[in-house]
Amino acid sequence: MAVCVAVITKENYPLYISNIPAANELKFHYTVHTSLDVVEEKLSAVGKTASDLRELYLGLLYPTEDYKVYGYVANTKVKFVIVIDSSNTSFRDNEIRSMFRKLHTAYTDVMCNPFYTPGDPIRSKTFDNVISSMMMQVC
Amino acid sequence: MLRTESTKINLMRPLGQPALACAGYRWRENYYSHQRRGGYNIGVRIIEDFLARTNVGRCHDFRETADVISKNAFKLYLGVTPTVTNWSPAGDEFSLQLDSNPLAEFVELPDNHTGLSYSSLLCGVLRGALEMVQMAVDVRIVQDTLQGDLQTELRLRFLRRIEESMPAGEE
Amino acid sequence: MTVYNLYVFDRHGTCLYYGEWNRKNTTGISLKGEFKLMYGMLFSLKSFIKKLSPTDVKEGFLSYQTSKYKLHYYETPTGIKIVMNTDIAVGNVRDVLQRAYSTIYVDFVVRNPLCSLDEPIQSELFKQKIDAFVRGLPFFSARVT
Amino acid sequence: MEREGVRMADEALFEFLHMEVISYIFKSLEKDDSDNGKCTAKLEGMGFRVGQGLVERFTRDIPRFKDELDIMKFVCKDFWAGIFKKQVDNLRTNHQGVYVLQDNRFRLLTQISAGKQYMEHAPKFLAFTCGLVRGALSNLGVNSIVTAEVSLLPACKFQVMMQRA
Amino acid sequence: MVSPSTCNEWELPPELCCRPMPFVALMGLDMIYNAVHRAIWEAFSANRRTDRVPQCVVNVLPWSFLQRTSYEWYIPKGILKVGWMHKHLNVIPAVAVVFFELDWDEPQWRERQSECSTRVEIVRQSLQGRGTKVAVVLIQKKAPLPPGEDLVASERAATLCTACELSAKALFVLPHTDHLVGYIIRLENAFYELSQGYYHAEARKVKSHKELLNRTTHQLLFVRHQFKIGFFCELKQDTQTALKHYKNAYSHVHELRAYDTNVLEIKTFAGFINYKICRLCFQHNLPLDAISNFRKHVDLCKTKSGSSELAFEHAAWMAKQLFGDLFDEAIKLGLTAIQTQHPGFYYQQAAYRAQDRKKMALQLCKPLASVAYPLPDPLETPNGKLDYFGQRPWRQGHQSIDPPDPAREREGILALQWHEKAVDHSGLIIPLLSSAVAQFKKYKCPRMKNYLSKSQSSMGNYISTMLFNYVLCEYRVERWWVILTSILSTALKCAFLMAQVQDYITISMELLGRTSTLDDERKSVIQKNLMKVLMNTCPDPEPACDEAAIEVAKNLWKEPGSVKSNNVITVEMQNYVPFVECKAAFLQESFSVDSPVKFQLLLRASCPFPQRYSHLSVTFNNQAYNAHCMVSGSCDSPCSTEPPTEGELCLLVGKVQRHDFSFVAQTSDTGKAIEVRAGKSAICIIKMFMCIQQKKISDHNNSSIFFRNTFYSPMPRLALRVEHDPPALSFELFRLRVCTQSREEQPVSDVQLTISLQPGQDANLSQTTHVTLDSNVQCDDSFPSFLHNIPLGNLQPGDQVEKDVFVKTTLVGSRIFLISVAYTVTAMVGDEEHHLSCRCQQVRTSQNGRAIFVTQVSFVSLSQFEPMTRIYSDDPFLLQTNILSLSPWPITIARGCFQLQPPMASPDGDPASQLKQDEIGSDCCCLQCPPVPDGQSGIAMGTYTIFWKRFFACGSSVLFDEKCLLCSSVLVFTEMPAFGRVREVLPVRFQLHNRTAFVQEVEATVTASDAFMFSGNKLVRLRILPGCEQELLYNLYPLMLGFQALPQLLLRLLHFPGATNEALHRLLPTHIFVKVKMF
Repeated sequence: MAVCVAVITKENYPLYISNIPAANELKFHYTVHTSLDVVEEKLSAVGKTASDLRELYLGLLYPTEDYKVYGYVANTKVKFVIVIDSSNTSFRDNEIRSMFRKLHTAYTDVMCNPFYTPGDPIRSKTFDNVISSMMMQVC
Repeated sequence: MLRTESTKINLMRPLGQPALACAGYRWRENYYSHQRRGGYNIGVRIIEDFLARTNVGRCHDFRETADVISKNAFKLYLGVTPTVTNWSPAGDEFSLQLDSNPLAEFVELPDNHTGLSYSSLLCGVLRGALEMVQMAVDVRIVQDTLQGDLQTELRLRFLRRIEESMPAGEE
Repeated sequence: MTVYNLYVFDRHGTCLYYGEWNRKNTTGISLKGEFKLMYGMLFSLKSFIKKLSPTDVKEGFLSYQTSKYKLHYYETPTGIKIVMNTDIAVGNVRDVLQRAYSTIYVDFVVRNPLCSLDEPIQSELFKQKIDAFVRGLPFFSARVT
Repeated sequence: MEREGVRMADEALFEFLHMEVISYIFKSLEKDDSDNGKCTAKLEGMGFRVGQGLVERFTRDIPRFKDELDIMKFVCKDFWAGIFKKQVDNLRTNHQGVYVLQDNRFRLLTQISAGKQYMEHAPKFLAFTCGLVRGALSNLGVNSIVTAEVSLLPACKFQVMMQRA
Repeated sequence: MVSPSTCNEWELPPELCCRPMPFVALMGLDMIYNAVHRAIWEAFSANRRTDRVPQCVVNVLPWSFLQRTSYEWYIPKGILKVGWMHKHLNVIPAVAVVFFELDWDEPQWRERQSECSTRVEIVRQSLQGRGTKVAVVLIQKKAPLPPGEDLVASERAATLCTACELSAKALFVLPHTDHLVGYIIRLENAFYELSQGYYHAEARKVKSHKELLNRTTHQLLFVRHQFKIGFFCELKQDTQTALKHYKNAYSHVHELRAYDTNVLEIKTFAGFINYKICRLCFQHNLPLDAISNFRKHVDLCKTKSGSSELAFEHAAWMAKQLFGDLFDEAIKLGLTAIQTQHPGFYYQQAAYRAQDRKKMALQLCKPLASVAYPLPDPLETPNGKLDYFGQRPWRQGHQSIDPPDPAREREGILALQWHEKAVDHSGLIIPLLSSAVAQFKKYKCPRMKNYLSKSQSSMGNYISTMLFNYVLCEYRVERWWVILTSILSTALKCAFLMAQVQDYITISMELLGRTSTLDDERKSVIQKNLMKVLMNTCPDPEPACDEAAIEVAKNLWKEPGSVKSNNVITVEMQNYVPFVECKAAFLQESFSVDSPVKFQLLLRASCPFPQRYSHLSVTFNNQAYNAHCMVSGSCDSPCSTEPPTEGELCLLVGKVQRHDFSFVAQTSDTGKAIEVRAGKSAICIIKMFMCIQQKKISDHNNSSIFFRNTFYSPMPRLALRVEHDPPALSFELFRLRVCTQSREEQPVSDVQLTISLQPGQDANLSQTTHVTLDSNVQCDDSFPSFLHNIPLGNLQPGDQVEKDVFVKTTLVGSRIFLISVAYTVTAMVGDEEHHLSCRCQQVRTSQNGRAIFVTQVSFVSLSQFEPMTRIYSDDPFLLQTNILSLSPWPITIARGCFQLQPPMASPDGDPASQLKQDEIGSDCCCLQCPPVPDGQSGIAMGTYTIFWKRFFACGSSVLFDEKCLLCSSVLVFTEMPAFGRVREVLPVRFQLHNRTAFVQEVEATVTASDAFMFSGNKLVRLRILPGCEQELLYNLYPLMLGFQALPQLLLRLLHFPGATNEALHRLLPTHIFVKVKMF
């Protein structure tokens, strides 16, 4: 299950970061923030190379000794990052994919909330629920 | 791909409006009344559109109207079929219950707008539309998912029939 | 067979549109007066029929016919009334009028934000459409026999 | 026939809503000052917000864009079709960041007139859409200025000027 | 007491890390006396390039050869002897080569031959039956004949071989002819062959033991043997097989049962083997294998942490796996790494481990304070070093589950902890981090780099916040507040520990701001502390500092230098969100001169307690207005946190405080934009620079002229009309044409015109208004402000008379004139004739004189073109007069001239130009003021006169205000380009002039700036002779874009300690605009 889920704007500031345990919030912030390096690198490849990834899902960004960091960038350059405890190896790639899909959909709905101003930190119960379901979800 | 979205899209449409409502209308009441007025204007026109699409004739009684509203109108425009319930014994009042309110599908009221009755647009529409078919009704929201209720419930009360009158200056 | 003219009245009796095709002689009175009379006639006719009818009428009346012309009448639940005068050879044109309403009135008046619903129609587009529509009718013929 | 009906229906809902919003804005602003500039600006703003939301949804299942042109194509095809049920008829560009989207039968104008009548009213029915496009593009990371021009209803041209940072 | 074995127990031994090469020993070469031998030796040893076979040749004298090491067979006491690798690398040769001078046609062959054989014998002796190959090289003077021809040779060779018990293969001939190297290389290859043979044999010797081993007792030996075989293979340059065996060895290591007593040994050795494996993998260009292997290794060993008292050992060991280095080395040899897989990660990992180690060490070694270092030192070993790798000095070779002597064990651990305590961990961590940083930078990971350099800079007790800054702004820009806050907190801690007031305040202010994610409780602590600092007292210590440090800090804070000395601290706030936010706005886009300018200031505090402040001032680009926008309150106890009392300036939490100012703009600012920099100063310590607003003062809208006719009865019938085209300009002769037309039926006689100012207007108008009939008359004060009874003669019915009256106003302002005409008319009343006189047509005409010019004089420094409040003797400056024409009609400027008071030098050049409305002409001259006797502070500058014309020549003049004149001892002139470009050198030259009569000693320092690197001395002292000048040259190298603060040149005049920098720095540019680099 995911230990940290983050939504980051195209300007690279966080809209939403949730992590368990809440204690090492800072650590996760760093993990996510640094992962942006890889994301940007991968993105910059798009269009340049013939074999660029047109898929929104970027796959494994980089593994630290205790985490696996996965990335997904929507067409609107909104970045989603999911951190997974490397201890549970049971994760299939497509499971991660589906998680991202879920995340993206949830985000889209937030965007469609007329009372949400794009660019503001996300404060939405529905969204929270989706996230927590992803963090709880047993694999 | 977009086909699948198409239902969603029409729901995106109202998106701009509350935004505007919030901008222009600080006070809940005003928002409310505005939405109703706006709704009314829409209703006045949409009824014609409705009749043109489904040439349902004039209804015999209020029950039939209720039926048409839920089975045809809501289905046609919002893709949902609310259940008609809670008839008053006199048969002049009933409720439309929507398990999911398409207008408010993505809406979450911010803290400073709790209690804003977002969907009052619908009331206006219904009032306007029915008035065009000679039915003066009063519509109000009694339950609203946005307010934390399990479902959205519109209450319609039949006031009177508007009789067609001979234009003035006729002998 | 031919079409003489066509009226569109709103629920308050204002004549939203009047179109005239192979109408030969005109009444002495002004169009305005004519509209008033026409509406008054329809109105009273309607209520009269309602009173006479053995059962509750849904559509009001469809048409009446004199030796010279035939008046076709179509009313929507919202009280939009479309009246078309043709020669007597023309049969039941209810569906035609209904089409006029649903495909032309609704599309080019109701859905045109710039047309208010209770004033005579200004929209050129509407006028073109309705004219084309009438001229396109099978029983319309400019030939005056 | 039925689903056709449905498709048309949400169409209508949009139209009515759109027209109501416009009339509201113009009414509400008449009091203080009736300069259309403010009104159109407001409409444009609303369109912008809606565009942002819509594009988020529309682009959810399509592969990443290669470049600007790719984006514009998307706007002309999927985006347009998603909202107006038809594609833009013609897209032209000078390859210096100016694109012209031409719609010969622009949905929001078809009902109004075919010709010069009501020409003076055209702008307010385009403002929202300008906003839509600008919003969509900005959310796709392209800042632009979108203007519309009408020479003969219901045809109209939207000009998109990219704002290079 | 740190014994060699322990001090670097975690370093891998060099003999492990080096690349093993066959070891060949050369003997019998006399380097000192024999040139030939030396030549040969050099040929062997010198320039061993890769094209030659890998070989390590050593020259040894046979009779001092290796001492025998016992090699008997025993129950294993450990995995590998410490000396083993060394022995085989540098002690036991694979080939021992005996050099001997002997020609085939040697006269006394026999003797020499036996001599040779004895030499060989000795060598054999010293080798003691080792498999070392022995070879003989005959150094010969003559070039050999082609083989087979020289029968003598072949025959003697044979005998020699038998004598020395050599195989013919092992006998070589080295004729030292011209192409020596060629021969040498051939020899080398031969030796190489031999060495291969040797190591091969060794390897299989070890293998052969295998049968004798049994799993129970000899587990260690499995590892050892595999390792040895591997090592021999490596020596044999057969890396493939070597790798194979190492891998076996590795798997064996992990088969060993690990328990506290031997886990260290196992780990150590596992580390060794792993190192070898990874190294070889890279060598074979199998980086992925290497990586996976390393991963496996780490995973396997993670768990083997050993005894808890020595947890830090484990961490240390983990940190010392050197994979990063290996990886990096491989890359240097042409391997390509990628962003997600490069040495950086491994350095980082290592660094983390090292940090863990530090942590554990800290907590494990705490209690030591009480305990003494155990004696005898358990870490001492008889021979000063271990016999086996990774064993405990106090129980070497001991291979059982529990320690033989628990007490000793405890002591040993204690000792180790002692040593650990002595280790400088930061010293270990920082290099790792920095190499990680380097790597991440290389592989395009700015953020990762940032992150690491941050953790790097937070290493150690205190790093100047300067170091943080560039990291900080990264996070600011990307708006990662949580991270930012955490860093700031660290920074604050540092600032506290070092009593850096400036930093402390700055940081606190940001931490109190909206963007910081601290909770209120923490914030309130910070605010309290901030207050304390502002009240010159030591703030409470930051959480989680150790006692000792706090004590030190406290003293630092007490030092006078810390707070009191600098009672004004300026804090630059542009680049972050401080805890007091400020917004300034003019209420209108533009104001007209006659209406007051309304200006609003909004303040909001985001700190937990109400924040007092002593006064509030707004700085406009025109100082004149500053005075209008000031608030100051009775601020007795600025730093208390109680809610405010009356009359105090205090920002309540979360409340927006509004200050409204309004003032009347100066006419001279007409059409100008007023800029404002709103600044809040808290307890006159902190300045904040805030947003800048623009506003225009609109031109005074010109006055309208209006008539009012009042009729009398009997109604006089005389039409009176006044023609003029307003507005009138001050100083000009403004023409009023008065037309009088008779409407009487009768002729009228002695018509008289009277014109005067309407009474009840400003008194001095009469002084400043002149009315005349003659345009040529130069107005002077003798002229009255009114004329009366100007005869207009008689008028026949219907005819009209015109009269021109000229008005000159010297003062701006509107005037109302009364124009009246009196006449007499004869009228018939009844039948007798009356002469009735009418005074009629009072015409009030308002009419205003109005300024034509706004002439504004400004003094501008030559260096920065900034307005100066004061001028300095001998310091040339510009006198600039801006003439703005307000007249709706073109005004022709005849000339303008300065009339300067001495000692001002008179300028040359007059403007002759025409100005349309709102055009600005400016006249400018360069002035210089010679030094004046002291005591005279102010000096009058003179006047500036403009001669202009519309209809009639007029003149107006402006008086410059006095300037106070200062004497400056040293002047600085700066030469630098108008702007810089990023990463392009930007030369700056400072010229220091000594204006005084005596030698000046100047100490020039240049402060660092984030935005620039610069070359040039940071601190210089130079003496400047009277009237002479000195140059300072700097090459700046801009790093950032935009309007950047330049490195500041600070000058201290050693003779004038008091001399403020202000006097000098007015001459120095402070900022420069840096543009993008050109491509």
